[in-house]
Amino acid sequence: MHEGGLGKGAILLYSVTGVITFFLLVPLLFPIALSFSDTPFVVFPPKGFTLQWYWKVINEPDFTTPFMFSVQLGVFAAIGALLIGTPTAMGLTRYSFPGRGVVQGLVLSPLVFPMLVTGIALLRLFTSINSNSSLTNLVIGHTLVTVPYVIRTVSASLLLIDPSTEDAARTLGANTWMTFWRVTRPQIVPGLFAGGIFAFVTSFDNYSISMWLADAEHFPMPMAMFALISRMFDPGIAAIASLMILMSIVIVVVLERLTGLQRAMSV
Amino acid sequence: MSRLILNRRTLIKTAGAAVLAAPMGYVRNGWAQGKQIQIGIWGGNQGEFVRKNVLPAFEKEFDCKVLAQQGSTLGQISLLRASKEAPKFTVMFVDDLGVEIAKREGLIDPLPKDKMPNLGQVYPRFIYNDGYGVALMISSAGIFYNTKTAKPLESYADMWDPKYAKAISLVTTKNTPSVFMAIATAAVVTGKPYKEAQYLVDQAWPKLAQLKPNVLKLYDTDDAPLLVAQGEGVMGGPEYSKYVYPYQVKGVPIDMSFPKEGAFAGVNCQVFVKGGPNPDLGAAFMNRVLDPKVQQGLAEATIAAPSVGGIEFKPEIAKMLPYPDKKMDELGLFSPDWAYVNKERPSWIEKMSQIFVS
Amino acid sequence: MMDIEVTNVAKRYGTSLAVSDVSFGVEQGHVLSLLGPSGCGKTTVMRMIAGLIAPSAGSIAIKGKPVTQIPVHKRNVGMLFQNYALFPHLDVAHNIAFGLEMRKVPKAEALKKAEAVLAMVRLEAFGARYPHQLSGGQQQRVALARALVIEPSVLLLDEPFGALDKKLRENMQLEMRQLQQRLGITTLMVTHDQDEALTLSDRIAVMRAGVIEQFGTPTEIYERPVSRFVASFIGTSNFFTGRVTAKVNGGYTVECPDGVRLGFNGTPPAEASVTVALRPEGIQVSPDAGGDPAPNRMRTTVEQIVYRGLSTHYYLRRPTGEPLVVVRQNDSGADVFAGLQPGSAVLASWAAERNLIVRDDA
Amino acid sequence: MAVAETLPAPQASAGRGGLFAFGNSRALGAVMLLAPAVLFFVVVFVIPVGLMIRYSFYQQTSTGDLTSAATLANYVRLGSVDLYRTVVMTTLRVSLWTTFIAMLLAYPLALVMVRGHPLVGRALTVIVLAPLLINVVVRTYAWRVILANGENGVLNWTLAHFGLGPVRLLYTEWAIIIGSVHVFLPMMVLPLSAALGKINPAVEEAAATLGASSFAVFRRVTLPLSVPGLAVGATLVFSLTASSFVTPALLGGNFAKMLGTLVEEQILVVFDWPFGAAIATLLTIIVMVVNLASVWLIERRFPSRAAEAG
Repeated sequence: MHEGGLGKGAILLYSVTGVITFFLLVPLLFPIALSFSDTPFVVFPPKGFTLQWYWKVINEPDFTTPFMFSVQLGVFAAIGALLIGTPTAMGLTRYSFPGRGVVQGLVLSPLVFPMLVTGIALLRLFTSINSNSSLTNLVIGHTLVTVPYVIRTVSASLLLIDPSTEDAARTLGANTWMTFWRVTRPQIVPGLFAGGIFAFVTSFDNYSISMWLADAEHFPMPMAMFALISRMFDPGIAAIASLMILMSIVIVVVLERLTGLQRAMSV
Repeated sequence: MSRLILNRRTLIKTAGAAVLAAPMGYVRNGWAQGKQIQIGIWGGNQGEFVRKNVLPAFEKEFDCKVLAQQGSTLGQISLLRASKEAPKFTVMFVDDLGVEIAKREGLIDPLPKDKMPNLGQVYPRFIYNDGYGVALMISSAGIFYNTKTAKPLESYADMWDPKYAKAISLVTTKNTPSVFMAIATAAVVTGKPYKEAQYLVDQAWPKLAQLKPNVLKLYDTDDAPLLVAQGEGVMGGPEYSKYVYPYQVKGVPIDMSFPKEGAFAGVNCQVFVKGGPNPDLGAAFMNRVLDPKVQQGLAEATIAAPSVGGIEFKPEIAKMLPYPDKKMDELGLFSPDWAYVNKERPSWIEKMSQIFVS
Repeated sequence: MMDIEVTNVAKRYGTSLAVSDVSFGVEQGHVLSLLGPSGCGKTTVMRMIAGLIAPSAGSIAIKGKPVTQIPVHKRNVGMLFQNYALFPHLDVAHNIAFGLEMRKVPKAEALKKAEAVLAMVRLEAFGARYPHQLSGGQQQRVALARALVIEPSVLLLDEPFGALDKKLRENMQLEMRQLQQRLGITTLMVTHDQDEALTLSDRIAVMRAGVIEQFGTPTEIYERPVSRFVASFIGTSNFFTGRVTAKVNGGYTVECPDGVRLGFNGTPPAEASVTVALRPEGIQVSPDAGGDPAPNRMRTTVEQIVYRGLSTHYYLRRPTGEPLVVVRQNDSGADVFAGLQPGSAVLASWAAERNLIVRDDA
Repeated sequence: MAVAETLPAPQASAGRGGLFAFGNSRALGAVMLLAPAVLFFVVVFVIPVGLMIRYSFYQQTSTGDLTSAATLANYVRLGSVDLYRTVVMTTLRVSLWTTFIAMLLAYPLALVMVRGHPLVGRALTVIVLAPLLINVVVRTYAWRVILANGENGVLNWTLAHFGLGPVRLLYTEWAIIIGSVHVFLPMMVLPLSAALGKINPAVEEAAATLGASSFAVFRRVTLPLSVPGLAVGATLVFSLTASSFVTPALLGGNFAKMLGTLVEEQILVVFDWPFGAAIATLLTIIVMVVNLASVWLIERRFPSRAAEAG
C-alpha cells in the first residue's frame, strides 16, 4: 500500500510534509547549535565552538541533582505504573462484565483530565491527610498519570496474543501465576517494556503534577529546567536542553526498534 | 568591566573561603547532629549563594541537613499557611511586607534573641514588627535599562513616552516590586511623594492603563534584566538591584536607574516559623545568616547591602551598595506602609492583572 | 467404565442458557464427538470438562473422580486447541516440555521426553524450531505431542482439523485415529464437521441449542436420525409431513397433503401427524410411466443436474413445487439417468424402509 | 456482556481467555485484577478531585480559614470580573486555534505516514513522535530562543537577512499557539494516522472505479472516514492546550494569560485556594464537556468505530 497510495498529489503532499517536518525539527536543533557557542551568553547566531558548557553543566549540581532525582522518580513511577497497570490491562482485555466501560474510562481518564487539576487535587489530598513525604506524594502522583500508558501498551500487546495459549498452559498444569509468568508475560514483553519506558519518560517530563508536589529536596528536572531558564544565561542552558533532547532521541530510537513506535504510542 | 569580573571572582572565592573557615572558631555542635530543617529562600544569585556557599558549611559544622526551597514572598507565605497545622518549615525568607502578614496571621514566633547573638550587630531599623523579623539584605529598587540603547530614566513619568512602545518589561503582579510600580504611578499622577501617594493608588489605575502600549510583557523570571540587555525592549522593572547588578558585574550592558521620585527599599528578611521542626537549629541558622562574613559574601554576590554594621567593601562594590545605613537615608529608600498595602494588595493585583492581561 | 462422565451439566450466562442439563459418558478408549453447529454449546461443554469454565449446575467426573471443584491445572487433561495455541515464545521442544515442567519433572528429563514424543509424531528434527517456522500440519502435531506428553487422563480435541486444508485434513484425521487407537486414550472431540465426526468417532453426540439431540454410534446417527435437525445436519434429507391414515398388512401409510403416500412396515406411531425423512441416495428414478401413484413413488420434473465427481445430484421438483433431492453414485451405471435433462418428467421411487419417521423440531 | 464466551469472538476475544479464574470463578478473577487500580484511582483521583470541587464552594478569609457555609461566590466572581472572562476567552481562543492549526498540519503528515513510502513513513513517525518525549520546558525554551523579539531572536535574525521583519511574536497569543501546536501536534497525528490506517483501500479504489477524481475520493470517502481520528485528536489537543501551564507561562509573558497560569497564580501565589479550585473546576468542565461531546459525536455518527477510536 505504497507507491501510488498517495495518488496525483504525492509531490505536493511530500513538499508540505517536508515543511511541517522542518517546523517540528527546528526547535530541537537550535538548542544544540547554541550549546557550542563560545560566548558567555546565549547568542544567535552562535560564535566559535566549545564543549565547555557540557563540561560545566555535568558538574553543575543544580542540573545533576534534579536530573538524578527525576531518574529515581521516573523509575519508581514506572514500577508503580507497571504494577498497577498490568493487571488492569489484563482485566480489561480478558474479561467482559457490566461496568467494564466505566472502569476503563476511569483508569484512562488521566490522559484527558487536565493534569494541572489532578495535581491540585493531589496537593489538596496530601495536605489534608498530612502526607509530608514529597517523594511519596510525587511517586503516587506520577504513577497516577503514567498508569494509562502502561494500560494502553500492555492491552495492545495482550490483544495480539492468542488467549488460548493461556488456556493451553493451564490444561498443561500451570496455575494462574505460572501461566502469567511463563506464558503471558513473555508474550507481552514488548508492551511491558514500552509501557515502562513510557511511564518513565512521562514522569521524567512531567511538570503539571510536580509543580504542586515538589519541594526543595525533591525537585524534578523539568522544574529545575524552568528555574534554570530564568537564571542561567550562558549556553549551559542550551547544553542542558541538548542533553535532554539527545536522551529523548535515544529513547525514541530504542522504542521504535523494539516495539514499533506508533503502536506503543497510539492513543 | 573585565577587571571587575576578575575582582568579583576573587571576591567570591575569598568570601567562600571565609565562610568555610568559620567552623574552626566555633564550638562543636553535636546537639544538631542528624537533624534537619526546611527553609524558604529566594532564587537568583542570592539563592544560589545561600545554597552553594552558606548551607554546605553550615551543614558540615552542625552535621545537619538544611533543605532550601526557592520561592517568592507571597508563595512562601502560602506555604506557611498551607502547613499551619503541621509546620514543615523552620525559617522563611520573606520581604519586609511578609513579616507583617505572617505576624498578623500567627504564622511566626518572635525571633529567639537569646540564641541569635548576631542580632546585636544589626542596625536597629532592620528589626521589624517588634522583633518578629530581621532584615538580612537590603536592595534598592528602581528601573533597569539597557546601557547600549537607553539612558537612565529620569522620572517614572518618562515611561509613558511613546518612543518606548513595546519596550518595557514590567514586573509581574505576583512580585513585591509591582507594588512599587503602583505607588510610583500614583506619585506621577498626584505629584505627591511616595509617602502620601501610597494611599492614593486608586487614582493611578487609569494612568497605568495608558502604559499598556509600552509594555512588552509582565515578567516573572529572574532573567528579565538579561533579556533587556540582549535587546528585548530597552528597560524593565521596577526591580531590586540584587537581580540586576550581578549581571552588570558579569559584563552585561545593564544598569539600574533610580528616577527622581525616589528609590524603593527591597528589604529581605527572615522570620521564625511558629512550631517549626528543630527550632534550635533554625535559630542557629538565622544567626549564621547575620554573621558578618556571611553578610559580606551575600552582599558581594548580589551587590546588595548587609543589615549588620561594620563591614568593609572594596570601593567598586561599595559604590553600588546603599551601605552603610546613613547612605540609605541619603538615597531616600522608601518602604511602603505594608500594613496598609498588604490589606489592599489583592485588589491591586486584580486591578493590574485586569489592565495588562489581554 | 466411563472415563468421562458428565451429569446434568448446565451453563448459564446471565439469563441465557448456553448449555442446559447435558449428561453423557465416554467409555474408556473411545472417541466421542460433540457435533453441532456453532453456538450449540459443544465448546462450552468441552471447556467445562477441561476446567476452563465452571458449570452452573451438574457434575463432571474424569476416570471416576469428581473434578467439578478441581481447577483446570490439576485435572490432567490433554487439550488440543483450535489454532493449536502453541507458545510463540518457546521452541518446539520447550513447548512440549512445558507440561512436564509444570509437573516438576527436571528440565533435562522433560526435554528428553519431549524428544521421544516428537519422534512419535514424526517431527524428530524440529525440536529447536519455533512455532512460526512450522507448517499448519506440523504445528498440529506439535500441539498433539504437547498434549500427550503429560500422559493425560483424557484427550480433548477442539475443532482439531479446522485450520487445515482438505487434503491435509484427511491425512491428519487418519493419523490421529491411528495414534489414538494405539495409545488407547479416551478422547472427546468437538467439531462442526459431520465427515470428521463420522470418520473418527466411536460415539457421536449431536448438540443443538445447548442440549444433546441424539447420542449414538456414527451408523445410528446417520441411519436412524431421531429428529429433523439431526437428519438435515448430518447428510442431506428430503422431508415429508403427513397424517397416518391406513394400516395395511403389517404396515401403515402416511398421506401427505399433496397426495403422495409413504408406505411403512411395522407398527404405526402414536401421533396422527408425522414428519418423515428420506435420504436422497435411496431414491430411484425411472421414466415416467404414468398411472396411479403407488406408495413411495411420485411424479417429478428434473430441475437441475449437478455433477459432483463421485456422485451426481438431481434436483427434482414435485407437482406441488417442493424440491426433491436425489443423489446417485456415478459408478452405479444405471443408464436410465443418462438421458435426463432439465425438464424431463421422471418417476421417483424408493423402498419402504427408506422412510424414517423423525421428530419435527425444525 | 453475559454471553461473552459463546459469542463468536473476533480476534483475541475479550472475555474468552479468562486467565485468572480463581476457584473457577471468572468474576472473582476480574475483580482481583481490577480492584487495585480502581481502589488506587478512587483514593488518589476521584476523591481528591471531588474534594477540590467541594472546596470551590467555600471562601477564604484573610487568615486562610474557610467560611463555614457553601457559596457560589467564587463562580460569580469568575463570571463577573472582566479579567477572568478575558482569561477564559483567551484560553478558548488559543485552544481552538491550536486545534485547528494542528488539524491542518497533521493531515498531510498522517497521510504520508500511512500511505507514503514505508521508509518515509517510518522516519516521519520518529520525527513526529520524538518531540513528545522531550519535556515541554525544553521545547518551550527553544521557541523562546526562536521567537525572541530582540536581535538574538532566531526568527527575526533570519527575517532581517531577507530584509523583512522584525515581527513581534513572543509574549503574544500567537507565541502560545505556535508553541502549543509544536508540543501537541503528535497528539493529533497519532489518532488521525490510526484512523487513516483503518480505512480499507478497496473502499477508495471502489470510489475511483465509480468515477470519483482523487480529490473527490479524498473529500467524499477518505475525509469522512477519518473523522473519528480527527475528533479524538482534536479533543486531545484542545484539552491539553486548555490546561497547559508551561507554554503560556514561558511564551505568553503574562499578557496572554490562560486558565492554567491563573490557577497557579491563585493557589501558589495569591493562595486563594477556594478561588483557585473554582478556576480549576471551570477548566475541568470545559475540558470534560469537549471530551464528552467528542465521544458523543463519534458514537452517534460512527457507532462501529467508537470502540476502536476511544
